[in-house]
Amino acid sequence: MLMLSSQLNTYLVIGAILFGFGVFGLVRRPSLIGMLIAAELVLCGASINFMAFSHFLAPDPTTGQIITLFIMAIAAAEAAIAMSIVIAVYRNYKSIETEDLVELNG
Amino acid sequence: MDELIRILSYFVGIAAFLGLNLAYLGWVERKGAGHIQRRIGPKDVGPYGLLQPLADGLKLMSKQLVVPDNADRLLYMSAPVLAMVATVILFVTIPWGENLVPREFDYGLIMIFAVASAAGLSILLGGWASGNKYSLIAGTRAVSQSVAFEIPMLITAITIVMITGTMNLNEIIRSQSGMFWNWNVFALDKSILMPISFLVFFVCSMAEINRAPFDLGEAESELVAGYITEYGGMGFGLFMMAEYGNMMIGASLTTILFLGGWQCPFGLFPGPHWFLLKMYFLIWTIVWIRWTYPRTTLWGLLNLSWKYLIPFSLVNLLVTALFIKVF
Amino acid sequence: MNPSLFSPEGLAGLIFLILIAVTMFGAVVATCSKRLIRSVTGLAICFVGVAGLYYFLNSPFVAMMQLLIYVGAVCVTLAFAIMLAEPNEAKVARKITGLSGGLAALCGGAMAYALGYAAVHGEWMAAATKINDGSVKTIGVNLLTQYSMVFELVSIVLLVAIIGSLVLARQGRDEE
Amino acid sequence: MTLLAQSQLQETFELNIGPQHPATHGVLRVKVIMDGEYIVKAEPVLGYIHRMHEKMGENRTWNQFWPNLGRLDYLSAIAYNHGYAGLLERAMGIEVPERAEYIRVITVELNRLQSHLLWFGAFILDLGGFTPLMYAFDEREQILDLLESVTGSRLTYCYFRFGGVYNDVDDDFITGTRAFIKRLRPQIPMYHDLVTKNVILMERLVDIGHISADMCRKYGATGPVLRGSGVNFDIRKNEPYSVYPELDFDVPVYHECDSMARYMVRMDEMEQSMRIIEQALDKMPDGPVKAEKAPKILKPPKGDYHFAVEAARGTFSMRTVSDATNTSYRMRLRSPTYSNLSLFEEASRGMLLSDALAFMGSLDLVIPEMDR
Amino acid sequence: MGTESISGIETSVPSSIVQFHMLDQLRALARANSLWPMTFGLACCAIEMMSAGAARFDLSRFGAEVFRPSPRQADLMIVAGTVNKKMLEPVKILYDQMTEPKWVIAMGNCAISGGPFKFKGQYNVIEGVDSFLPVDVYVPGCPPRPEALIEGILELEEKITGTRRWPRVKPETAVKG
Amino acid sequence: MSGYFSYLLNGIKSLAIGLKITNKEFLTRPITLQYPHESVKMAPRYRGHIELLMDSETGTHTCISCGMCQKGCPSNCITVKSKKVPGVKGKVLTAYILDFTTCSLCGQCVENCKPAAIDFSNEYNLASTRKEDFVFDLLQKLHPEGVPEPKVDPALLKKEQEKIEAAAKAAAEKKEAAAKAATEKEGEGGEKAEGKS
Amino acid sequence: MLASEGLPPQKEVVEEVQAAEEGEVDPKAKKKEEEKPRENGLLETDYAKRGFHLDVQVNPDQVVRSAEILDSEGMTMEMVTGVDWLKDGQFEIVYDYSFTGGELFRVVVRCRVDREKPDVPTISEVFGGANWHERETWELFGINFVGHPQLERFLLPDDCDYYPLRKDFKL
Repeated sequence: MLMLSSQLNTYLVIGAILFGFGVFGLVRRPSLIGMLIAAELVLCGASINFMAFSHFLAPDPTTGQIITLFIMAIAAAEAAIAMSIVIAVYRNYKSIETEDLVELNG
Repeated sequence: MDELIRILSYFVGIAAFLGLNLAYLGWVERKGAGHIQRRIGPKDVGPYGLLQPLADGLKLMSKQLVVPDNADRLLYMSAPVLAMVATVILFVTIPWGENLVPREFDYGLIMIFAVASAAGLSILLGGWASGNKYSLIAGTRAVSQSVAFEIPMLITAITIVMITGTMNLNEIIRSQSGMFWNWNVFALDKSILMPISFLVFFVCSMAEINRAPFDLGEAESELVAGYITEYGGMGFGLFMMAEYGNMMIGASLTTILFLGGWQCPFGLFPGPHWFLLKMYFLIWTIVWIRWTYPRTTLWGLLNLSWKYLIPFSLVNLLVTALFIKVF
Repeated sequence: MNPSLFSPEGLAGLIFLILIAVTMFGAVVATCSKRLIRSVTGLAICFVGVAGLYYFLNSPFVAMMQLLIYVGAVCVTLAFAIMLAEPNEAKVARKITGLSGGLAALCGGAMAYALGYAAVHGEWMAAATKINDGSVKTIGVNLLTQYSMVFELVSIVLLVAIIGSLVLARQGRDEE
Repeated sequence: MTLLAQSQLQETFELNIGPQHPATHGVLRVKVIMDGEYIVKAEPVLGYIHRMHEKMGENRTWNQFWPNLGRLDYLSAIAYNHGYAGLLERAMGIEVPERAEYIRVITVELNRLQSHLLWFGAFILDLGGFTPLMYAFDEREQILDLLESVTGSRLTYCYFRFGGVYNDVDDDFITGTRAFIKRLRPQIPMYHDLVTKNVILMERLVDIGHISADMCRKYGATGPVLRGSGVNFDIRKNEPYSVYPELDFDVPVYHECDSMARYMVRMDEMEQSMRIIEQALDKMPDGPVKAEKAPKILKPPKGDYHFAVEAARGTFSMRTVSDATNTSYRMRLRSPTYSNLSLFEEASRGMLLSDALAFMGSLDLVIPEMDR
Repeated sequence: MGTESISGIETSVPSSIVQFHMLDQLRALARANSLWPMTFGLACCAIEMMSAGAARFDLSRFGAEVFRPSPRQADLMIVAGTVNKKMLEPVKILYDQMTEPKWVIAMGNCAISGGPFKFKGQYNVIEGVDSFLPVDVYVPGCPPRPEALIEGILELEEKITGTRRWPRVKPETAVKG
Repeated sequence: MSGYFSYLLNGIKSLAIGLKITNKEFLTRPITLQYPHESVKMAPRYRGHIELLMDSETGTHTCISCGMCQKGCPSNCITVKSKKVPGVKGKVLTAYILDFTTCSLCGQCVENCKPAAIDFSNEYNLASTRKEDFVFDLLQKLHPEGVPEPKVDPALLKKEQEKIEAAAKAAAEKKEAAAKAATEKEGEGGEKAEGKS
Repeated sequence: MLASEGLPPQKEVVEEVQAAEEGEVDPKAKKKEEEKPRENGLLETDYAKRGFHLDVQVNPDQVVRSAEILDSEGMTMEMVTGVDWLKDGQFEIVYDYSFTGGELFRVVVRCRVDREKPDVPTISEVFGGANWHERETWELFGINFVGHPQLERFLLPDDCDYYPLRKDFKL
């Protein structure tokens, strides 16, 4: 048990579980922010996979790290944009629950 | 096993040092405020009022714990602990002396920023969980302020990293060895704008830890007691201790980056005493400033950040890059 | 094979286990709690755990960046967003417990199972040699050489994000 | 629903400042409706320290009403004493000996000095600076000592009597006052260095809290608030009473109409008060301090009487309706800050919360005087 | 430590609970030396309260200068001024918001009994805050000098700890005039 | 642009001046008067609560119990109790009760006092855990060891006694006369009444 | 700064206002008797004795007009108050005006209303500062200012139902 940290599979499974939680949350959460949180979890699971593969398998261990950094940048940008969208939506609809936003369809 | 003992002994040492400092910084602040204001300050509780922090601590611990009605109980209780934990973690990387580092860490500088930014979350949570409008406003104010000042602070820190080529705090100090003109604050040969960048960093660190004149989070005359309005007893005590802890971190970081850490000004007997001397001097300056100036407004503060500090730090970054390339 | 619990390796292993627990706990809180603010707290806890995992993957720089960006920036932004517009989620949560909750659990479970199965049973070939040690220096060099184009693109994305969010968030104020 | 979310539904939210709040200096309550950090409406609510002074005026004899004057505006109590003394002296035609008038002027101006000093400290405290308050209190204690040696009290003076003052001043007081003025003179430039020129303070006061002269007129604002809006009006000059016509002093007027102007008016008034005190000390003649023919039993003839004085915060005027008995039929006290605050609701619209509180501080409120 | 004080504590603690005399005393001492008042000024006496905190008198010598604006952090409510019917509710709320242990000082005659505003036919003033608050120490005067407030706080410390650590001052007059 | 920098420089200069001033104050001695250890001497005119003045000639107060102070007091905090003692001129003070908790220290009582029997004390540091401590009997305060008996003037006593005797005598005579008249009347009345019944 | 800063000196102001006021005086009220309620019209102008230069009594419906005239002259509303003349069965509402633009000049405008039906129009439209004064007068006397935007409890607690400054007030 104590040697888990040196096995690739551990990280992959953790990544998979986080990804699963993310998907679960994305489907379950009724509100925009809740979905955003779940999406962050999905991204996080993916990053762990990248990091693990790059550490254990790739010839150049920097690749995974750089991709993870890019993911972080994207996530931050996503959070900022999503927050402003949330606020804009809230201003107009007084709600950020997805089922109240059906007007967006047309 | 040795490593374990080392870690444990440092843990105990840091806890003792921290506890003593956090308690007595309050005393220093009150006593200093007293003398600045033509009065004595704590005096009758123990000799020179030295037992005052003890009395305060005991009293705060024996106060009733109240969770306000419309507070989020769990978050309300955990926010001060979170603030304190983040502060204590920060001390892990501070190199008090050349060999007196709890954990020498190659990314110490970035770690301090990372954990400090996480501490901002605790203020926000505390303010939100109190269920009080004043706390909420104050919490959002405090966080937006520390986010705004993180930018120039990071940029200034990057210039130092560019000069020294490392993020290891001990390495940064080692690179400033020798006489005091080798300190980064006077290192005009590395970048002509170094003193200004020192000022920028110091001001930012003051704003980052929500100290007067940037204490909008606790703006007493506007928001009662800010994000700690609903906290009594030890919750309040923990927030105060976290504030003093952050003050120490801010002062230590400035000391490390600009004033040569444990280096002696004249190249003699470097050691922790120099570090502490410089750190306490900066802390005293922060206290001194607090009792001299009125408070700024949120807009004045953001103006300062956007109009002065960020341009200056950017120019400084460019000039430093130029110096590194040219010389 | 198993080292003693009190050797440095054993301790590290223990810490690793704790980190996994923290991550999982955070993820559970982030997805299952009723109040969004607690979800964000859970997310922050999860990220702290993940940062620890990164540290074990020999990339402390990324771990620190994970803390700085995810906990210090993303979570704070989310918390702000929640304070500005928290929906009454408890009300909606009641409606969806039945079918959609099960559906969500099914989706998530299936995904996790598939990925985990692939991970455990996949044949992963380790590279013969490492061409560098993955230090910050090499990251920096690679960023500015091999990945410079991506780097620039990400910068543009960030810039666009800043401008876009400013424009979006300011819309309501324009009338004043 | 969070509080902010609730407020977002109405785009605004309500914030209740007071009745116990550090910024209100007493028990004023301000109901604020805010949009973000901007004030949509700020409505002061009074009455938390309403103490029935006007009712007491109808119940107590003329002489028994004296202690109330000290408790109306406890910071410029002597000026209020002066108003009451002047009212009945006008009604009954009592001549006041000259020495008494000079003593009155000296004590009133000393009192004005201490009031402005306290305001100065408290105002900076509103803005978050703590130290100037202590310095101001230090100087203020000197004045209180001087006044205590004459009147016997530190705050709620009850020193004047119809036709004079309670007792004569001694030489210690005169030399002490001179020494004090000598001591205070260099302190005021120090305050300017420490506070007025401070860039943070300038940011917070300049162009904040604009009140036009016309708004002052509509709301009946007086005192430094009016003079900070560029109107040269001071009861001491415009409706001279006591021995003010014989003393040479200026009325500081600033035309910027902002918080800084009101601040500067008060700071300059301190200088002028010192000038007045010095002159009065020089000119003070010997003689009795109480009118010899002051009647023991006071029954002013029927009718309305009105008397106004310049207190530290503006025009304090008293109006009484006498029905020729030993109590007043109706006693009306017009307190300056009551009118000064009434413009707050209009003037604070659209301000930032922190600016509005700074603006409120610049109005120099004393709540018990407002509530009466 | 006198035996009286210990017996005083004994009476206040149920006998079934295990008692730690020294600890109780220490706690009482800590509380007595760190009385943080609430920023709560009502009228004239509030100015004298500020004076007591200011340079000349300096309450901070006894650790009591930390005027907390929030009732949650305050130990001591100094009712400095007249409480009227409209203010009654807020004062009660503020007192309830303070965390235990808490004390009340009624400063000035208005707070003690309505003071000069107590007259026949009055319609608005509460005649003494002890009618709705458990007042610990009364400081009379109109307004009391700052020394009197300090004396009140020392009196309260005596009440908490059971002993008086400070000398008592007998008033004297400068020069008999 | 020059405005930008000059503003900045002026700002920094002003801040530095502020620091200089507070530093100077930090280095000067505090002015605090440490109250319980050292105490201020009250000004002679300081208005504490009122007290009865000790008259060095008589060894007691000079109050004549006229009640002017009580009448003049705006807040009814003075109650003067007196009684008549044979052999003493005027009324003798038995209790002078001051309810200090309603006093406003206006000085009307001192001003109204014709014989100048009361004056302000210099008690400035009163505090107690009991409200009743501030209802003073000033007479008790003046003579803590017991109020001395009022000095009886023998001449006056004699005069008074004579007067009393005379009065008693007159009264007795009157009574006698009245009784006589009454009995006479009664006799008549009684008869009448009897007659009626 | 004041719009009226260039006003002629005091004497002419007196005459102007006087003229304006006299034009409105109720013509039927002319006789003067001692122990009766005072009649409408110009009453007294002895400053040294009374403390005001001009004392005018008007009808309730003329109050607003008088305020407008004084406003156009650049006068300041200093206070509004009431007096309860229990014996006459009347309330008197007193408006104090003064001139802050130059030499001081005080005007008192009064009007009397029946105690049973104390209605008087508000001048808070003309002088914003009258808002609070009228509110207070309403609260303490029960004089109803018709058209006032906010006649709510002000100094007294919200739940009290008495008018403490009325002469027949007993708690």
